[in-house]
Amino acid sequence: MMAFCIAQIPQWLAEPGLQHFLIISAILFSLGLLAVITRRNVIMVLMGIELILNAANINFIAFTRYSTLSLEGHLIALFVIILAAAEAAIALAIVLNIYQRFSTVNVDEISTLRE
Amino acid sequence: MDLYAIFFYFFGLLTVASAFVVVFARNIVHSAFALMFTFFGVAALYVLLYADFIAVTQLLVYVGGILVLIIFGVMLTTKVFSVEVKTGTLNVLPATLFTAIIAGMLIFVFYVTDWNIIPDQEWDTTVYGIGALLVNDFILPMQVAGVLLLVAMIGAVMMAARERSKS
Amino acid sequence: MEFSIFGIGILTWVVFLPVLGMIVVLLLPKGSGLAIRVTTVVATGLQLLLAGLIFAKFDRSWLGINDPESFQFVEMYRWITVEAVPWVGRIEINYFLGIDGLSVLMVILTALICFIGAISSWNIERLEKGYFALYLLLATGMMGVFVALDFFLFFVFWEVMLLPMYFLIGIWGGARREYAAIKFFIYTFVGSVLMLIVMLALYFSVTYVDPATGEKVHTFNLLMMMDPGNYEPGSVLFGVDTTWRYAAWILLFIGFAIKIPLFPFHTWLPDAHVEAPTPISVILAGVLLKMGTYGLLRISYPIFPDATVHYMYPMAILGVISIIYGALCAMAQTDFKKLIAYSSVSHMGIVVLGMAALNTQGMVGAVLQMFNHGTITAMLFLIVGVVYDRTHKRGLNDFGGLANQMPKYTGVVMVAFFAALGLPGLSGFVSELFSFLGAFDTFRTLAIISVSGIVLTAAYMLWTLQRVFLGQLPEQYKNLPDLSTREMITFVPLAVIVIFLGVYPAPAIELMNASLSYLVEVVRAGGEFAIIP
Amino acid sequence: MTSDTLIQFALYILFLPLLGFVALIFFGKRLPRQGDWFGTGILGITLILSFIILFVKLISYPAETFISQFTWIDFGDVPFIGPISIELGIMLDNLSVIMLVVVTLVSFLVHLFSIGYMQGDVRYSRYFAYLGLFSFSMLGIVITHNFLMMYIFWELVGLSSYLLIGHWYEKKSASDAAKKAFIVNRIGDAGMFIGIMILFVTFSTFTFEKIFDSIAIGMIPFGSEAWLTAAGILIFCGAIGKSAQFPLHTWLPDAMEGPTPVSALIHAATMVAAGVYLIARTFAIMTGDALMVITYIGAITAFIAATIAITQFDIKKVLAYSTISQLGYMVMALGTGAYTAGFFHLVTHASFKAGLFLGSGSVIHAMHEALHNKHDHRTDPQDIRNLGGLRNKMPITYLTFLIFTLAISGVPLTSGFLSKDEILAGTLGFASVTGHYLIPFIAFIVAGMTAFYMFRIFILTFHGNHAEPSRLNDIHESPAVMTIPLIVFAAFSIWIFYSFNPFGATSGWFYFAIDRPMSVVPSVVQPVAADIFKEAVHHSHTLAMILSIAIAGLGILFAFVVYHFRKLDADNLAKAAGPFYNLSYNKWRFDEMYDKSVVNGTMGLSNLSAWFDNYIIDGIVNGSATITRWWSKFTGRFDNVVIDGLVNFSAYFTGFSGLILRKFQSGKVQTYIVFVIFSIIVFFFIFRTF
Repeated sequence: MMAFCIAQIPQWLAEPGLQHFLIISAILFSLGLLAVITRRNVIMVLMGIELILNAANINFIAFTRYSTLSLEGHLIALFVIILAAAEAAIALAIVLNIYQRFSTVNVDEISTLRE
Repeated sequence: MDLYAIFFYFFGLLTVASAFVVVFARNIVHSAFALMFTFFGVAALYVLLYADFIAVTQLLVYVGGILVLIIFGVMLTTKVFSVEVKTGTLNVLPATLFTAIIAGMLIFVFYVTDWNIIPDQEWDTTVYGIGALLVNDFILPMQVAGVLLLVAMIGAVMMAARERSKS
Repeated sequence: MEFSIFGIGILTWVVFLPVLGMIVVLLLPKGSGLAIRVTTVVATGLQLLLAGLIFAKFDRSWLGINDPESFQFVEMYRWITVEAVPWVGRIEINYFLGIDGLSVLMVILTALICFIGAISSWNIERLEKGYFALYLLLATGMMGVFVALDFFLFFVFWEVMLLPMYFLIGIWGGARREYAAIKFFIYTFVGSVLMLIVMLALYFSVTYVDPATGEKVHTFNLLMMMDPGNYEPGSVLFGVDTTWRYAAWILLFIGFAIKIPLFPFHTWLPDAHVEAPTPISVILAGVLLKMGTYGLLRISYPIFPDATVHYMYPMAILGVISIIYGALCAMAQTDFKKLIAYSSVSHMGIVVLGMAALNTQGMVGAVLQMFNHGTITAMLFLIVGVVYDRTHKRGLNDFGGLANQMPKYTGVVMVAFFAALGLPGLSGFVSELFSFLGAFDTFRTLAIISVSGIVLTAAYMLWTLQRVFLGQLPEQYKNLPDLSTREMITFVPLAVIVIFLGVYPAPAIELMNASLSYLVEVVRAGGEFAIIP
Repeated sequence: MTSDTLIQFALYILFLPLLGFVALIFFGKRLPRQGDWFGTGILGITLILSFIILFVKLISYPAETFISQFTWIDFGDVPFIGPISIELGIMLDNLSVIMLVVVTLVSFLVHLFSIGYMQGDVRYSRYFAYLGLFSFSMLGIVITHNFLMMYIFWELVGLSSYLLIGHWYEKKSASDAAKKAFIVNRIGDAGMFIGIMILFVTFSTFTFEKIFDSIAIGMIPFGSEAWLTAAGILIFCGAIGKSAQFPLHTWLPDAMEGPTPVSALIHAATMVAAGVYLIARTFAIMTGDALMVITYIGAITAFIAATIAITQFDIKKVLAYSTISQLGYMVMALGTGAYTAGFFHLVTHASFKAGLFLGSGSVIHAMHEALHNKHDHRTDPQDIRNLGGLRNKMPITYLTFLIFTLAISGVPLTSGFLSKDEILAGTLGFASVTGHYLIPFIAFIVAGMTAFYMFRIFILTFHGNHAEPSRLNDIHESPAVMTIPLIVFAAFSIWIFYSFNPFGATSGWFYFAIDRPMSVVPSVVQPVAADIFKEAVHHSHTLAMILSIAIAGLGILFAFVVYHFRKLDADNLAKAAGPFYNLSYNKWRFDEMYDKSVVNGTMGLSNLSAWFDNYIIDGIVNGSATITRWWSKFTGRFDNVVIDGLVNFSAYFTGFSGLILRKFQSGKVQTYIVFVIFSIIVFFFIFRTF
């Protein structure tokens, strides 16, 4: 099966289908994940999260377009966007409070809850 | 290579590149701005996928709302002098390794599985479909989303108010 | 044959009368020494009376041994029934008493010895309430063993007898009493453990169809165990001459041999006797030693006739060794009680020899010897008691010339000593005669060897008589008082029995003739019997 | 006088002494004169009754035997054997009737004598009680009709001899002698018991009658003659023990420790004769070989005892050895087949030997009194070297003693001559038939020696001058109650009571009453046939008489030469005899031999077994106890170290691993996410399907 896929790569590249969108979302997801893990700054972590959510939306929309998932994919994407907004708002409010209190936004320095 | 492919590769590349910048930028302000481009790229992809209403919402909410919030966040928390803008990283090596493996896995899976592709169909605007679904099948999530947003707002306001009383 | 007083069978009365006495003794206030002693004597006296009644009403012609109809004074009540025990079904243990020719003599002996023991323990001072209570419990235990026909009940009484004995030796004994008591207890306990194993094996092999419900029920009933028909085909002890049956017989034999005591297992006896107080060693020698041989006759012989015939010769050899070895050891002792203990080993060897001969004269001789040895050795220990109470010394060389100082006492001693060495005209001779006649009939050379035993017995008995009673009287014993009336009461009945049974033993022999002949037939039928030169 | 009155009289004779014994034991002290006349009276009655039985039996019922028996124990129908029942009872035939008279006569006279002899003894009444017991058991032996009762009374006789020998038990030597007597007898009885067992096992009865009849019809023990011979010899063992024959004779000389009348009664006339009586009673079942063994044992005993008697100095020891020798004579006679002669010698010997003992008793009694007056307790009244010259001081004792000595040495006109002559004729006849000439040779030599040693003590005690002349005037004749028995015995030692012709006993009433019983033994092992034997005896009768008179005369002459006329000095004669003298003087060292071998052997064995018992068997028991204790200690320690160790280790391990794992819980969310991703990757690879 592997041999079959490699032979058709040039022709595959020509017309972007479902798989291409999935690959882009995969890349976006990994980068978001990378950001969440490696960055010490809380806001960077938030950005990472936003990237991950977008990757997810791309998948939903791609499936609605290419596969059997009807318009519901769009609706889910919509709700994801709504929630992302709410989440970003609250997150930032928290971050500001932390910043106010601890004057730092680095994740590993905020460790008062940990003994 | 029809037009569709060209647009796809262009916007795809845009999104991925800006995502790279977001992640690997030393300066947090640069990554914030790079984020904007990422959102635009994504919205473009939605258009390519005939999801017009979602593309617009994307633009409105993400670029208009969330991005602005993040930038506020950045600006408020990075005193140009005390907190150096450069953000540090921790245990980078294992994280990048694992993320690369995850990406490889996902790409491999997406590439290998033969999806259930349905033949093309005529796409026209999806707004009416979305609207009908919203008020018929998804009426409960709609309301809950509404309540949620309200709660989020009150929460944000509460935290902000407490800030002033303390300082 | 039924006989009950106030609705309760006479055997239950005989067994549990001492327990009533014990309860009364326990209720009495601490200080009332006399009342305690009187209750004990009355209880054992009544028991003796009942034993006399049994002797009178006993029907000599009934056979007993293994056919349930011909046991006398039978009492059978359901005692323990446990329903539906997993993979075993119903467990049924019944309170089954009965006597036949074999056990009637033992019942009379136990009653007599307990009565005499009660009188002779008159001057026990320490913790008298505890002493007499335990004494009566011991009496019940012993009597129970001789009348129980259910293996479980037999085993319970066997253990009930063991405990008070341990305390009686352990608390009221002599210098090394703890060692002796523990040794006695553990030794006998090992024996009873072996017996328990065989009991369980038998229990699981024997079943009988319950007439009411028609289901197969396991049972402890000895008489059921004797009938080969009741054995489950696949069970452990099924069949004839199987190695399991031999193993079971050997285990039982070891268990009982410890009690007899037989040659290799006898070392507990001298210690137990030396340390036990006089009345207790009277009981120990008078009755306890008979349980071993009685057990063999009641359980091993009828249930495993094939194994009995198979191991007849080794058993006889052990008997002969006991006779010779016991006599030789007795000759080398310097302690009066130890000497008599070893003489008991020798006399019980004669019982085993008689039993192993598997013919009527041998069997009658053996059971009569059990009875005679009981009475004679009881007298011997009472004699030691008399001397020990006066001088607190037991060494044979500490005394001399007591004959002219205590004439009545010497008269009694003469009767006891000459009965012990088997002088004709006294009971010891009659039973030895028949045991040797029986033994001679089956194993000639063994009987000839064991006859040398009577010469050895004569030697050490007369030597003891000479060292203690003849010769010069040491001055410190110038004022030793002769026998008191109480002591005379303990001696006279025994002396009368010893002389009467010596002259005319028919009443005792008639009692057991039928049963023992029948036992011989049962055992001989079990295996192929061979006359060994 | 019908037969059942005879039986009744016999029962009275048997049980009267027992009554006497019981009465004297319990009420001895309270009876007048402590019951001595009471005991003697009882024996007097039994004597009269037995005389009556003797005359009635011999005159009106010479050939019958009266038996009355009762069932002692009935075993019913014994499996595999058939009905067994044991009967006890009495039997009166000529043999037992004569023995009755002998026993009661001697017993009565000894009772009479003891009244004088035992005056003032500390246990006077008990002495007479024991005499009564002895008489009862001896009479029991005489009139029993079965082996079992014979064995019972056999042991009772042993018991009463034990009690009487040990009468003065303050002396250790007396109690030792009594113990020795009883044990040696017991050894003999054990042999007899085995013999009886052999017979009982085959015939399942003890009665003589039944056993003799069943052997006659061919039933023999275990189907072989060898066992019948064995049974015969084993029963003879009982006789060896009781009549002090060769291997078991050492107890009789020691038994002289008892009072002299006891020696007279028991160790001269009755008890020791019981062995001979037993052989006579069971003569019918004795096979040829058994009789041969009996003959030789008798001969050896006679010879040994005679040689020892020559050199002894204690008067009672000499008489004791002479008794053993005479018993050997009787046994030899029975063995050779001279049945009536043997039994006749028993009867005559009873009277003169009892007389001899009583004579020596009265001498000792007199000497004792003399020494007592002199308060000299050192010199031994029994040693003949301290005696001498009592002839005119004690005339009656002297005369009766002379008659007894003549009788025992077989001088004509005495009863001893009649019986000894018959025996010598018998031995000659036996030799001529069977060729064993050693037997008559020994018989004649012993006859000579007997004459020599008897006259030796006679001369040394009565003739010559007294060792201590000052003592002579204190010695005087014993009182009447002691001399009357002597006179009666002297009378019975004359020939007239037994047969009118002083030289031929066979014509007397005795030979008419007693004759040799038919042997029931199967023909192949028959002893010498009766008629051939009688024929041979008749031939050698005259030769035997001449020879016996000659040898007796020689013996007497030699004794006079050495001791009366002092021609040859006794001491240098002893030196000349050298080793033989020492051998004889030390009683052939039997006692030492037995002590070393049997007695020390048993004692050694008993100590060994006691040691074995204490250390080996008890060792094993205690050893097992220590091993169990050690094992429990080991398990205790094992339990602490190993199992506890494991428990502690596991606790420690948990703590340790907890410490390590705590590090992972660092509180950094991002590290958790890294773990999550890591595990996703791992799961992906685990469940991959490509």
